[in-house]
Amino acid sequence: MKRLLLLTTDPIDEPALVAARQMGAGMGAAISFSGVVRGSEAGAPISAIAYEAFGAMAEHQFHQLFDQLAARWPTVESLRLVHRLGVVKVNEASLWVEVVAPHRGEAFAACQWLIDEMKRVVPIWKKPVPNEPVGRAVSPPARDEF
Amino acid sequence: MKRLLLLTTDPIDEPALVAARQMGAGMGAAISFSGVVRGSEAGAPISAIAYEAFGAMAEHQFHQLFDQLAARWPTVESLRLVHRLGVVKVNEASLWVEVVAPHRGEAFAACQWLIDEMKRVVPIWKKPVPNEPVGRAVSPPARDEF
Amino acid sequence: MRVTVHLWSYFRDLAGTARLEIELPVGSSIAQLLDAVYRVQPKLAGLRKSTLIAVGVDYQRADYPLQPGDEVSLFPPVQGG
Amino acid sequence: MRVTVHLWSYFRDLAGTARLEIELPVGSSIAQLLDAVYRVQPKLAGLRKSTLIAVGVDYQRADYPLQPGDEVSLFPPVQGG
Repeated sequence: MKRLLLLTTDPIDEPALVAARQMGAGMGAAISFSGVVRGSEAGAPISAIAYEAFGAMAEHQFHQLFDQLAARWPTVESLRLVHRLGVVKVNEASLWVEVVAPHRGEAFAACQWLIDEMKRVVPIWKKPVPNEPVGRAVSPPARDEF
Repeated sequence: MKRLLLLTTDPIDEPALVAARQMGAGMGAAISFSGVVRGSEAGAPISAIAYEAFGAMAEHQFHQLFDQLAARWPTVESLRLVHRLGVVKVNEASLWVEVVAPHRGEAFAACQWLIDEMKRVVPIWKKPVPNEPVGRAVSPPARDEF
Repeated sequence: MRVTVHLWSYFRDLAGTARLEIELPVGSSIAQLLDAVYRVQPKLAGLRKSTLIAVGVDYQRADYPLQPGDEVSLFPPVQGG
Repeated sequence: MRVTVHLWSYFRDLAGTARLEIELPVGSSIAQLLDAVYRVQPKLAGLRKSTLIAVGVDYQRADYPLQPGDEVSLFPPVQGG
């Protein structure tokens, strides 16, 4: 199984990722998921979410999940996952996952399983960045806001 | 619910469709599915699939499904579906579907439901275009190949 | 009354035509239309059980009462995607 | 033996530090390490039930036997995506 894993503070360029997709002649389905920061968290408006990762462990846990996915769905040809770190503004993507397989059944199942497992074991945490009240000067969040 | 439905003989430009995505501030998930022509059909190698539609009925049935989807998953903000018609070569997309919703659960469920229902009721048919043997002159398929 | 029948996909190929005009008694059902179609297009009769039927752009069942001028479509199971 | 403890996310904020060095008897388990951590960082003790524990980059359970020089991470439930 081909795999791409990227943990990055850069914005996720989903059109470029889609344009770079390569599929073998036996592949009939590509599922992609884009997880985007919503404008509120627990009912309160926010301007962004700050993502923090324990990087080495996150990569290790992602690769363990990729190994498990390859064993459970051996027909999956390609798996690509990009998780953004640092401050991700409302309406920007924090996560992009793509699964390529011969048929949509295993592509949907593998993609959903991977996201569920990621949220269980990959050490990434988020902290909402509150909306600044209108008219108040906006200062960058202090370090301990991350 | 915003909706785009396009039945077209043009290639599906998925990066452009993704780049044109617009999501409201309450939306956290975009699922997209790309259905791609595989290199064989019932075990025999093919070069393409020719898709035929009863266009007026296909559009009507798609919009009925969109109405049902909006009723079952009222939080879905946007649904876009492009189905290609005519000759679609191996490795090209014949179908692209995107669902935007607040959370991934309803986005995945709605997307899978729509594809399943489409394959049950939307009058589109396919005909494999066989591989030409190597060294034989390739002529365009006759009208009744479609 | 006269009803127009449109054939799609390999139904059209089997029949050698995309369109039939069928004369039926007023008040005939789709089931009676199919009987009349199969008299002139016997190759389609063997596919009756897998035939999908629409009037205009909506699916209808065999007991649907046809009206003069109805446009009926007959086609095999759909295969989009 | 000496074990390094790394704190992540709001565990670090609560403790006011990202790193602790803890002296333990040779052969201590993770459970014994946690007891020692909570003596110096009592604010973390109330979160014990929801604390995730890794040694290096792998999750481990409370009975895991620690080795000198182990790098232990303590953190709250993860929230990626």
